[in-house]
Amino acid sequence: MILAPLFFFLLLIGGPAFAGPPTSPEGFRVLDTPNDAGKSLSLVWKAAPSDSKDRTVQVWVAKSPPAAFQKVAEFPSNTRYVRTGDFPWWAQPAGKGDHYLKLPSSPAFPITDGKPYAVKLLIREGAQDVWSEAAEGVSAPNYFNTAQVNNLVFVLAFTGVLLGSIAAARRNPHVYLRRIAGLDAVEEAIGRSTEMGRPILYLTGSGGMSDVSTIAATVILGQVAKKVAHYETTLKVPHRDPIVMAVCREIVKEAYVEAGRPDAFKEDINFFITDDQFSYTAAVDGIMLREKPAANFFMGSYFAESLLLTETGASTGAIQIAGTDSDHQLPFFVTTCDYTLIGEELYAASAYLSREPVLVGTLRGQDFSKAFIMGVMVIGTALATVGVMLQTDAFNYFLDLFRDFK
Amino acid sequence: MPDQLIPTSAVLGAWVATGLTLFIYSFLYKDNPLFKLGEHLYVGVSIGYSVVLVWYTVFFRLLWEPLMKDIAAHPAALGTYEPVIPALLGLLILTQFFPRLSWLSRIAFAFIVGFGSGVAIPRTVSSYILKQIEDTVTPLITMSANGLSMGVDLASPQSGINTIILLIGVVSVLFYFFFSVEHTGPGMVTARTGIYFLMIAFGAAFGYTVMSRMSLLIGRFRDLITFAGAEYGYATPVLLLVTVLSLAAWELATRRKTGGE
Amino acid sequence: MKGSLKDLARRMIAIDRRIIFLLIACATLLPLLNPFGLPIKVSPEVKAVYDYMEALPERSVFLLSFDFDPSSKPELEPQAVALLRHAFRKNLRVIVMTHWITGTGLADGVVSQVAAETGKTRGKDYVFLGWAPGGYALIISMGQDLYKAFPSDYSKTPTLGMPVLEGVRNLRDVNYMVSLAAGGAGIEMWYVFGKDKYRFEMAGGSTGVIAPGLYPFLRSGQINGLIGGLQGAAEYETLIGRKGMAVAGMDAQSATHFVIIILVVLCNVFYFVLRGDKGKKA
Amino acid sequence: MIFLKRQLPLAITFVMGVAFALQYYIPHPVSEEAITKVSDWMKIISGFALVLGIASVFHVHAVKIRRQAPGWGYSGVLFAAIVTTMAVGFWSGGESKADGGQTAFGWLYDYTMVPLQGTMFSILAFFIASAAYRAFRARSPEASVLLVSAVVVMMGRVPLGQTLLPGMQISIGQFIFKIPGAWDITQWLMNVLNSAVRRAILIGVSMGSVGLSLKIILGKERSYLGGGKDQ
Repeated sequence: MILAPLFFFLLLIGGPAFAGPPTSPEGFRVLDTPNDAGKSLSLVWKAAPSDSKDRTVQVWVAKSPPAAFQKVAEFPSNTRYVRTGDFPWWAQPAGKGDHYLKLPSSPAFPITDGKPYAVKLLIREGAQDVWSEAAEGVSAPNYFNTAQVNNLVFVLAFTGVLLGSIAAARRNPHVYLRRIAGLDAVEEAIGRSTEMGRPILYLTGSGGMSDVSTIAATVILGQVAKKVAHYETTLKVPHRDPIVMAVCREIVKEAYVEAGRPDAFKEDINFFITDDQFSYTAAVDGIMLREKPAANFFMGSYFAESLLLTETGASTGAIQIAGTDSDHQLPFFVTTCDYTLIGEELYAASAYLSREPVLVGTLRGQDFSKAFIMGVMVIGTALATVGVMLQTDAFNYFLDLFRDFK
Repeated sequence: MPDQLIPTSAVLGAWVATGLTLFIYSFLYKDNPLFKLGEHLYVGVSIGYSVVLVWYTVFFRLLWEPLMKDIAAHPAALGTYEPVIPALLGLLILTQFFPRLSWLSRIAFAFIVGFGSGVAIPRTVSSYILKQIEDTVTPLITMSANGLSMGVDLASPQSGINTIILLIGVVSVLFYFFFSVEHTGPGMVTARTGIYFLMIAFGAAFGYTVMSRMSLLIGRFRDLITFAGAEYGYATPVLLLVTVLSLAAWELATRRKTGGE
Repeated sequence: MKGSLKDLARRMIAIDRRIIFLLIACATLLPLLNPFGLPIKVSPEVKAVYDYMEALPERSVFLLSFDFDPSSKPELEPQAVALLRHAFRKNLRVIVMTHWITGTGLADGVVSQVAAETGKTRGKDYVFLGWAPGGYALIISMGQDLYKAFPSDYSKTPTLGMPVLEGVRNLRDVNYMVSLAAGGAGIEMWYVFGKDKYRFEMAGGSTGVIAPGLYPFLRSGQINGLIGGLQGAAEYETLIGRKGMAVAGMDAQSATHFVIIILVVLCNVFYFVLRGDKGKKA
Repeated sequence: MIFLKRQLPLAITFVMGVAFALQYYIPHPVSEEAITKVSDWMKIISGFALVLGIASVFHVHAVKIRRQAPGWGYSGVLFAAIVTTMAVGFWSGGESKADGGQTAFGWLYDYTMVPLQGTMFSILAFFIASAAYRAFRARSPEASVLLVSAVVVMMGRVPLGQTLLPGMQISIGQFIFKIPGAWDITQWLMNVLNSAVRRAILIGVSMGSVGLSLKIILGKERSYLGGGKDQ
């Protein structure tokens, strides 16, 4: 703290005297730019204490064997450093604080892969200048971006955790999963419909079969259908996607068989309306107003139609239970429905109810990864703060692992 | 301002647009034939529009034209016929219409879904996971000429205090979506914090959405006001009257019908 | 007396919602007919977009993607108009396209209109590429070769050799990009498949519905600015000093918001009146 | 046959998935070229996929008309609209403008499609108001928090709220107290609290989607192939 002003003072007084005539840059090298598609060279040289904004660096390039050198860049000598955060520690092209310049191919000076190029630096201050030694380099495309190796490791580790937990769930599908509040209401809603002798309406959302939320919605439908079959209530499932409808038909049929009521199953429990958003909404609203279902389930992904559906449902006095991962629609479900499964709770509910090993395993695997990420965030923030306090970069060995590099 | 003559087509358009707008708004009273008419027209026109555009953009501009150009230039080169591959895969999708052949469409779906999944994985990890962790993990204090300090200005999004709040928010919401442990003891406190954070965000989103929906309404009303002018032949008031009268007639007719039963 | 209060509350809370509909219609209509003109405050996220555009040198390449359709026109059209006016005033080269098939005609209309009012010519100062299928695949292919992704523009003129595209090979040569998005295929897609790889600076303009979800990207610098909804458009209009549709709409916006706030307050008053009642019975 | 129907699609998914996941880490031009080529193909294939969607709508309404199901007249209207738009579109050569003037196709778009779509969504303005009236009750602490934050944002996002509740500075002696206005609170809510929640949801949902993508590539999730049956 005391040193800083002193240093500044020295610079001010001794600046010009210190600098002297420009000197040739130390450790000047030309290398192929790492981790790129080729057609570019990188220049590296050591920083000098006398670098200043009045001293400029010019970059001169020539095709080797020496043709004429031509100037391609010029900048003050106190710029173009390797800064923390530009490169991860495992893929540094130069030491920290060194100068680094990427020289891409340009119309003025095209760079071809596999050909050697000679590069010289000209350091100039006022009327004085000095040339560096010429260095040679060859550009080449790379086969692997080492800066992104942490991304790959993350993907591989996640795959491992996922497969491991799915295997574990196959051995024991009854691992502990916490109770989800909205699910207690499912039973209640079905019970109430039975008492009142009114149907249950179940929507699977607007997504196709490749949506996670639709898959979860169909799994939950199976469980609801089982209870419905048991209570002998009517179930209605209007659809927007013919493929989802076909899948749901199978699922409901199976549920009725499992509940021991195959006779009660009807093909037209699942029916297709239209794939158009608002025609579908208007039709479902019509069903709500005419048949006054005692319970409405909205599971899966939704768009602007959500409010039109839930508002109409609420006006008929039905118990409404929603579950969606469409975060932009969640506020409307939360305000207009009696219970809402928020985001991942929808996936969790499907795993919880069905105990399907793949679903349970996925949920567990994601929990592990989530715990890991939470840990990284808390520990990382602490380390980053301590790093600032101690003025050290040592913690970057840990922090860089969780940064996104290009 | 001198009277500008509005072309007949625009006046006609104004009448059509106003009529359709009012038909759709009649849904606010209740579901009725006028609304259904407007709605089906809407679906029909948008499908027709998409068909025309797909035809010209995909089949003509991306497929037919380049193919013909390449065939004219190098009829013998193998690369010339490469656009045929996606066209064949596209045709496989259409086998969906023939139940006996529909399994062929799976090959095309496998191609699309496989590519989509593969492309998405590393990019999702990069943009939605690593980049988000990176921005959450920042030092709470800064080093300046005056030594170490922590920003306590709530108005500056990047200040130390906001960094802490952000961290608490992210961790507690993530914990709320954690299913392997019971929410008791300290877990319950964290999960409750998460719920409060969620509710605040949902409230904010609701408020923001109100703005969005109201803007749409403002846009439509502005058109209705424009079309109410004399230069458009008073389209809005006239059609409003027509709509209201037809609704009343329809209401009477249905009442009589149900009354008679 | 107390009983009648509760009666009133009960009746008010179950009020026919068509009365609310009518209130909203009035709150929208009256300020539109008779605006009162309140001042607009500019937020840093909108200012960031403006400042970046302002700092671009002449003839820089500005890509504007209309990722919406007529259903979000009232919100995003004013944003598009304001951005285009700014870009044309700065003499930027403007490339316009859309990912949404049903938004094509709308985008064409807006660009032609703004270009006509600023005296810019198609092909020289701006180009409308139109729509092409593929979503993220389209961005990847534009990132490699713009002329393969769009062999011709919307009016079927070949893109290769167009003066406006001189020196532009792919997305890497774009200086600034703004996606005006109403949903899925929009800002996030442009970041993940475009900016992330081809390194151009970008910002987003969005409907109020999806704006809250974009704030994490704003914080992390994945987008450098965000224009949210009609208010955002009004802010941008204020910045470029040309008040247009958005500023004109903000009074109606204020009025409807306050009607809703009053409704919420009333609803809670009635709710508390009734709740005391239930408490006694229990 | 079972190989063609089940194994082959799974194998294609696996190969495509692994290849294009790894592509991301390979900067070599060959890998860039591969993804460009396949992206170009995807554009053409998605054109065909649109045909699928359009055709299924045709199918649904054709069935309705043939069976004269209730409301089949509207299906007739829909068909008429499709056919008219297509006819006009092809007649105008797919252009909405020609020689500076509007074509019939452009007219159809501007005066039917634009108002219809816009109006459809603007209906939500009314519903959102009635939902707010009906549902925004301080039933529980959570509901109250939601209510307050919604009201604050509604105030802060419009000029009237900003004018009625401006920020203030009060100085008592040497201390300066800032009282935030509706606008400042909204900015803070959006930038800090909202960002935190969205980020957490984003991370969670992304893990869900990466998990699903992995399961699809590894053949543990097959529902995208449609149905459970091999026919």
